[in-house]
Amino acid sequence: MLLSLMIFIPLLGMIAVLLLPRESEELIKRVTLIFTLIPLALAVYLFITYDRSTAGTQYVHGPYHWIEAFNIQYHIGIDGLSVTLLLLTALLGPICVIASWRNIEKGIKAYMALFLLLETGMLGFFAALDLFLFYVFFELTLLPMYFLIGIWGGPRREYAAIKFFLYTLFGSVLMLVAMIAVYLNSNIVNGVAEGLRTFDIPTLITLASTEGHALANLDFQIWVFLGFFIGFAVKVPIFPFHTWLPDAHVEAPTAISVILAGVLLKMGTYGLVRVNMAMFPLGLDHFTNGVGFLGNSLALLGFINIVYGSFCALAQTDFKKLVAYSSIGHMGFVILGLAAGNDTGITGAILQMFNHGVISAMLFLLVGVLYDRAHHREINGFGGLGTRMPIYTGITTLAFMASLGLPGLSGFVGEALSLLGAYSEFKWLTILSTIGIVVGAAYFLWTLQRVFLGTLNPKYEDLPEINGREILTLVPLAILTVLLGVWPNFAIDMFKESVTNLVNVLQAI
Amino acid sequence: MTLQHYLVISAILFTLGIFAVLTRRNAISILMGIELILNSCNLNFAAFSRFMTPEDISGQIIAIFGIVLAAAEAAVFLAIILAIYREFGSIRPNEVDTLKG
Amino acid sequence: MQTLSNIDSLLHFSPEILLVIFAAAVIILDLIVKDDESVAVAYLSLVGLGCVFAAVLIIHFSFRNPVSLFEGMIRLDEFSTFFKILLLLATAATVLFSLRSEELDARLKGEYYALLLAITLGMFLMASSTNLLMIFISLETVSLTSYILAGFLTHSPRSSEAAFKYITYGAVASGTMLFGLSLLFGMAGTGDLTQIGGRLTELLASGEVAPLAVLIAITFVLAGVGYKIASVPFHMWSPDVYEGAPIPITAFLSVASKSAGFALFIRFFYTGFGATGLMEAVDWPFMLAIVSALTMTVGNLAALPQQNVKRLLAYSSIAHGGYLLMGGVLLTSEGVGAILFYLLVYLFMNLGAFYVVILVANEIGSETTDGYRGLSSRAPLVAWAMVIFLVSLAGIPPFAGFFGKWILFTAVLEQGYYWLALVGLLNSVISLYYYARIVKAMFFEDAGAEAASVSFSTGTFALLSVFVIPTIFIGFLNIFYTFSNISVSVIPMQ
Amino acid sequence: MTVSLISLILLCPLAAFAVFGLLGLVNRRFPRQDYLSTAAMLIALACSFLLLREVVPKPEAHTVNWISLGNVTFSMGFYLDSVTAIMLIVVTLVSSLVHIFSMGYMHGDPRYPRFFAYLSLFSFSMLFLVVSDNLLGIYIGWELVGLCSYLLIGFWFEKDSAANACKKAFLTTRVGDVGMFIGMMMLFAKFKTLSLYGEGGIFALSASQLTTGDMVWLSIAGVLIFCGAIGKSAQMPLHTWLPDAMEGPTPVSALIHAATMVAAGVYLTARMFPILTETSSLVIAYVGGITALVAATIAIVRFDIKRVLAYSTISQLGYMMLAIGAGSYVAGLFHLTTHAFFKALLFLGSGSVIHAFHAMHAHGHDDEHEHDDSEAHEHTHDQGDSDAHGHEHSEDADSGHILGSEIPPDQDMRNMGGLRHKMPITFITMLIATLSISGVPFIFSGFWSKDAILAGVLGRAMEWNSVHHYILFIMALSAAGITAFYMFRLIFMTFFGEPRNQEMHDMAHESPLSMTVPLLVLAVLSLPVVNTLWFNADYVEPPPQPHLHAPTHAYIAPDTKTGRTGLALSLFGVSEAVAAEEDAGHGTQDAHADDGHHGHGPAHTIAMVLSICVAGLGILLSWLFYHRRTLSAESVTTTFRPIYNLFWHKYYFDEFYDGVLVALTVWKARLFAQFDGSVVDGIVNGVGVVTRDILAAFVGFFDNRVVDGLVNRVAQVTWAVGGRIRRIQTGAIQTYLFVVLAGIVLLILIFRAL
Repeated sequence: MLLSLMIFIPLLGMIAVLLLPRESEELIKRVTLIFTLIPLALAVYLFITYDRSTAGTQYVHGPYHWIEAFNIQYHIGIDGLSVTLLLLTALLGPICVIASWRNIEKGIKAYMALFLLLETGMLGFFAALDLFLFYVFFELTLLPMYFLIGIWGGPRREYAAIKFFLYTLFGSVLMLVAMIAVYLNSNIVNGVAEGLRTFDIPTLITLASTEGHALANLDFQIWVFLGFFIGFAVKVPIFPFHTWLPDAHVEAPTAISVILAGVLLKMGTYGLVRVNMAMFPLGLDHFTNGVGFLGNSLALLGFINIVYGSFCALAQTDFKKLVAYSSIGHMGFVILGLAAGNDTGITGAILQMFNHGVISAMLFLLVGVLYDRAHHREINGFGGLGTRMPIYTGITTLAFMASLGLPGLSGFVGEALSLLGAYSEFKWLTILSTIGIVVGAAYFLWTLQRVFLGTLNPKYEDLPEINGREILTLVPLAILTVLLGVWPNFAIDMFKESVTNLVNVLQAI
Repeated sequence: MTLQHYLVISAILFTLGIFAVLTRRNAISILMGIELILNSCNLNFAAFSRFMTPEDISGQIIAIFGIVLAAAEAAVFLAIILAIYREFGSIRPNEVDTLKG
Repeated sequence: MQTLSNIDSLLHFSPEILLVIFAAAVIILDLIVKDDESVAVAYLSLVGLGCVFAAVLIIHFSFRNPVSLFEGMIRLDEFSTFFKILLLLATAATVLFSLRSEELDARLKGEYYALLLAITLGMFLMASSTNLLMIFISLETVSLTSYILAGFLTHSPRSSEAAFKYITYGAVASGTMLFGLSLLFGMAGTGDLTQIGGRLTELLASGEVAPLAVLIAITFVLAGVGYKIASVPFHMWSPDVYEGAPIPITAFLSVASKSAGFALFIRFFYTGFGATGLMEAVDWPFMLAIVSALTMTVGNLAALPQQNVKRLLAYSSIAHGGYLLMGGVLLTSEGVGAILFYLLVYLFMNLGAFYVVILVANEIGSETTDGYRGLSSRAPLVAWAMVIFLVSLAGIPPFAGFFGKWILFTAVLEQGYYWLALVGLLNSVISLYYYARIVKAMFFEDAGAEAASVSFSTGTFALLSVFVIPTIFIGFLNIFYTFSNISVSVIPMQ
Repeated sequence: MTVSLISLILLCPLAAFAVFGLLGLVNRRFPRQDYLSTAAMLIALACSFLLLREVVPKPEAHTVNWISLGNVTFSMGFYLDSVTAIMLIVVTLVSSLVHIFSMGYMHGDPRYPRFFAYLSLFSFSMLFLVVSDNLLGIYIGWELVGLCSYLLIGFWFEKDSAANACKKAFLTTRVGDVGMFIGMMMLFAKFKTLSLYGEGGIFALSASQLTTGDMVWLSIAGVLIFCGAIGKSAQMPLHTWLPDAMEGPTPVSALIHAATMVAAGVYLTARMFPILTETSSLVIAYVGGITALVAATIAIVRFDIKRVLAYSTISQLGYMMLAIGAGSYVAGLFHLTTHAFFKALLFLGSGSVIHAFHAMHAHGHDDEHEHDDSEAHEHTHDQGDSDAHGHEHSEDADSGHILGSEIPPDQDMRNMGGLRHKMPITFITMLIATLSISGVPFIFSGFWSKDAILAGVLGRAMEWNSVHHYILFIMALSAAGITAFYMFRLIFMTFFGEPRNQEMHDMAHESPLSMTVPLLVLAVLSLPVVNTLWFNADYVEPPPQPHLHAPTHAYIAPDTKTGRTGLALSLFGVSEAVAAEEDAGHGTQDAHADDGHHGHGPAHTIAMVLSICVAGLGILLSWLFYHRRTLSAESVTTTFRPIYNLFWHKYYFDEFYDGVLVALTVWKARLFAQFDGSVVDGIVNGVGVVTRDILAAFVGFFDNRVVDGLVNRVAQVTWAVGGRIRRIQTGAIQTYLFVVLAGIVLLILIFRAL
């Protein structure tokens, strides 16, 4: 119940916003803020009261019949992984609202309404326990995102928006086929159909590991795995499906970039864990420690993401594009950790998901701050800002350091665990992946130097220092960054059991 | 006269009709082609009814209906051709091609 | 199943009779009222449709279904009832559109509404006829009337051209179909659909009939049916006609006459040619699978470069014909149920889209995408409504269009037609692209400097919401699935 | 007790930094950040002395689970033995003194509070590194000190040379760190843990589980972990960042780049001693030896006072590495301790000289000085440009040594001379440090530690009993001599003779109390007598017994003795030392140790004698060259021009790397302008340039044309097909009808065939 409340409150908020007159902008913003703060409160409550000692889903709501014709149910619940990501989503909600407070000129009403719709989609996605529901929420995020980029974006926003839309849709139709295939086979045991078909994820997971069930068939799992994988890979994004990301990020307004990097990318990896790994362990096995080229293609993709993303980032001169490409690199660590399939790797991957959500959110907010003042993002166009805006410099340094994996800040733990986990499975790929660490340091420090160090660029003699509102958006994230760097168990406790479960399933093969 | 003769004739009619429709450069001739087609069908029905099911005349009834509908169609067609002539000053079908692509 | 004699049938036939009566009444009323009051005519026809609707429901619930009327000429069952309701909704919507459309010449409205009622009658028959004769008659009724309606705009070359092409094409197609029917009749020796299948199977088994003959006959019939549902290669009339015809008629054709076409299609092939022995001789399901793949692909690809929104929607409706056809090749009640459900959804989203086109044509006077520039700022509600319709047409959750596609594809995959499903899904990705072009025009581009904001009457918004609300909610409500599933229960499957 | 002490030691500096950081968020400053930090440091110092008492009798370990997973847990904890305790004292002591010194030195800097905050953060990280009982913790501290050194080197970041230097330092060390991390991964994959001590720890497991079959990967792992040390302790070939790091304020150089952080590498290697195999120790020994010698030779020809000291630091660190590689674990740590004090002293002394010289610039403040300094650098240089230019001119700054124009005037020894009268305290204290580092017997600590190392190396060489390992000893010995030479060169050029730059000389003055007091304290600490008050022989536990490889095993006992001997000597003079040596000899039982020891007894005596000789020789030479001038450096230079050039150009390292990178992207004409001389930075830039131009072209091509382009291509094709289909729709009705007919015929034909 609580969970449903949390998911649909933003939707109510959207309706409320729609009912408000277009002129009263302040009111609209406030209402939106309130309707994003409530889910945050609930998320915190869930996070605290969540029983860390079990792996099972909690706060389950449903299953209620929804469309009997296809035995589609309304069934939501959270396990450790989802609750962590729910917290992230709910946290970024209000932050983004505050971040959009001033710099959305036109159509604030539509903006906020769409944003709330988007939030419902994201929250629902992380809580859905019915595959169909899962898919519906997954797609529900597309439309608002398309408009948020397309209407309030930069000069090439139309291109970016439609590109984002088409890429993701392409992925998700393949996912749809796989999903229907799962549904159709969900009641076939030893070739004979018995009982109702189902979309219920927990049920499907158990079925997929029962002997002689159609879902437990290796070939079937491989194909379905691929279907889902491509769907999620576009979202993550995994090379070579990544090209929508830089465009989308560069064009999107700050807050939307934050959501994009902070949450939407996580939807891909979350899907990989929730569906691909949990439901199709055989399929996963085929791509992680199978034979031949495909044998460890997943890890290979992770490696490519890391190195390719880092080098691309090194090549950028647009601040925001650099951060975007760095995201690709960092998501590579997630893939690598997941591919490892042992508890160290998976824990690292999940932690990296969360951390990347927090850190990249910070980075995009910071880029936004600079952009709002200087109205360009050309890294070489700045210089010496460190003397002019010390606080901003300080926070940026913190974010950079966290992102390049400095110990004591959250970025490190995730990366380190992913690598440690991955090494015991794929030695050479992991060793090669460490290149990413050096290059990561390289481009961030280099940026730091080009933007903040050196003598002050006279153009920016009177650049205003970061203001209170902006600091307000950054502080919670900064706190999380430090907290998770010092006390990672804070998050790990949540999903430890779930991960152990998953690992046991994977080891069972 | 066996069924085959009728069928052959109707087939020929049908083909001629199609040929006319495809090749004639005048709306009226196209209408004639259409009439040919319809009549070939009616001939078929009648013939089949006569030879296959002598005791049941439903085929011939269909043929009659066919004739009626053909007449109605011709009426509408002519009316539309008039409209075309009014608008385009020509009833050459290949000149009536503002809608395309 | 009970077969009623002509006299007993009349009562069950009352909806159709009512339609005729009201058609006449409309003409008479039109003679009575003055030109400027011709709105009354429209309202009368609306009332008529209401009565017919009531009659349909009453008959459906008060008599034992299914029954076969007029010595097996037409059949009254859930299937036909479903389509009758669908068609009535479409017609009613069209009447309302016509009321608000400014294209139509007020003086001719009398005939216009009468014709609408007549065409509805024809479609009723299409949905329920089980005899070759009735099939042909109903088809011709619909065609002839729609030719006239398509050309209804006086002093509009495009409208006349549309009518001209429509009738030429339609006449040839239906002529071809009639030829096919005659062959079938000849081979089977009966016009009764329910018997043709059996007869032909025996004859094929005994070798008295060559498979080729059956194949030719079926293909000829397909030409007629395919022309009604605008499936490749019989689709080429529709873009031109849709573009030329008055918008309400375009909307009507794209929804109602397509639906009626599918009703006919299902009746014909499932009732007539469902027999397995027959399909061994002529694998028409596979033929249709190919046709459907071609149809959706051609429709979508051709839609990509379109500038005229009406034409774009014409191609999009061709593509949707393709999707629907997928359900028809499966020979499963799921498949047909999917078709019915999709038609229901399609009715609302497509009519809605066309209504927006009408509004834009009225207020901004443009049918091309340029006319939609900055609509979001000029008329936000209308723009958002359009977005919902288009996105639903593209089949993206949470809108009804997605659920429609969803059950279609489920049915298709269930039969193992993976390639067909993939083609369909990739097509829906392509389709998103051209729908998005309209959205882009409305939201991402600015209207010119002179563009003032457009205001609409509350009636407009009310009517709009009539389409928006179902487009959002149909998918979430279980009843519609059951509705469409029950309606196919009477269609014989093997 | 210990736990609370440790926590206090760690938390005080952290708190001092936290205050700064939190207030910084609201753009306010704690008015007396300097007192706050210093006080924190002093508390930490006190605690570490208390701690020494606590832990010396019995090592203690306290761990908590940091990350606990299904079947793996990463723990965080302290391991406190005498070595830790001694390191704690060294760090806190030097740090406190540097804090005090900075109050004078940094006075008036606009970012004065920030400086102290950074110092506190550094102290915290360093202490954390020292006490950690597991590799993960060490790595964490390791990276954090790296960050602090980055921040402090770049403290005057308006100077592009500083901005470059800090980035270079961070990246160079990071390369090493990645090596270390890979090593950690290898160990983790094997042992499923990263904690070192306890029965679950790596040492115990390696002792119990490993067979001779594992030696290969264990050696690799050992060397990889040593890579971390190579980076941090500026060993060859990753040493080039340390001289540049002198761009930072001098106290920073003293604390981080002489006493503590760079020594962390040595500390790590010592900690990992038990799992160092034969092979890996050899690698370590050779890297150390070569570094010691090469760096020393480079130092001979520097004129920038700070760079001389920088190279000297590198060479001394090489020494320690050599010691540990040769198995003289204790000697290495002992030298680490003594070196920490006298090198810190030398840096602070030079700082005081530099400070004296700015005063004459009539600029009150360092930052202004740094400003005009950076202006001095700013010829052909414009701001908005990429760092490459920055490096270009730091390159000039280096080559500038040849012309002597680009050294900041107040650091150029050629402007100095005769300062001993002007600044007596500085002079005396620096002299003591110099005597200590050059290994003048017997009253200076440096002598004992160095001697212990030499003895250990020689003994090891004998024990290996293969000629080419004597090279190690030769290197060490000559390095010792050269060290004596260049250090006295520094002293003579700075404090003796006639003032070379009169007006500068006139303005020079002794530094304020806050600066001279630390000098004095450190000077006292460079006297072994004082050391022994707390650094007692018994404190040095023998390192955990490695069971991996016989030779080192055989050597543990004598080495420990060496260490003790060195210390014993430092207490009672030679005779007892020899006595100690004797009973060391008789004390050892097993055959192995015996062989070892037979080589070893004489080894020590020989080593001592030789070291005294070379030290004397070095001092004598430099006296002749730079004080009596009976020998002229110039003439020698001209005669040995090639060698001189070799030293001068730092063995052409930079040029070499340039060359490689140029070869890498030879088609870029402006490459020279773009590459600075350092390894990593060069390579990173190289990659940067390669990325910007080649890879970017590639990325641009690949990402846009291939990956993206593929998609766009599909889109275009789709459109094209759409266009085609459109064209079929001619608008002529008869075409349509033809299509219908054709369609029917085709369908029939196709399905006829089926």
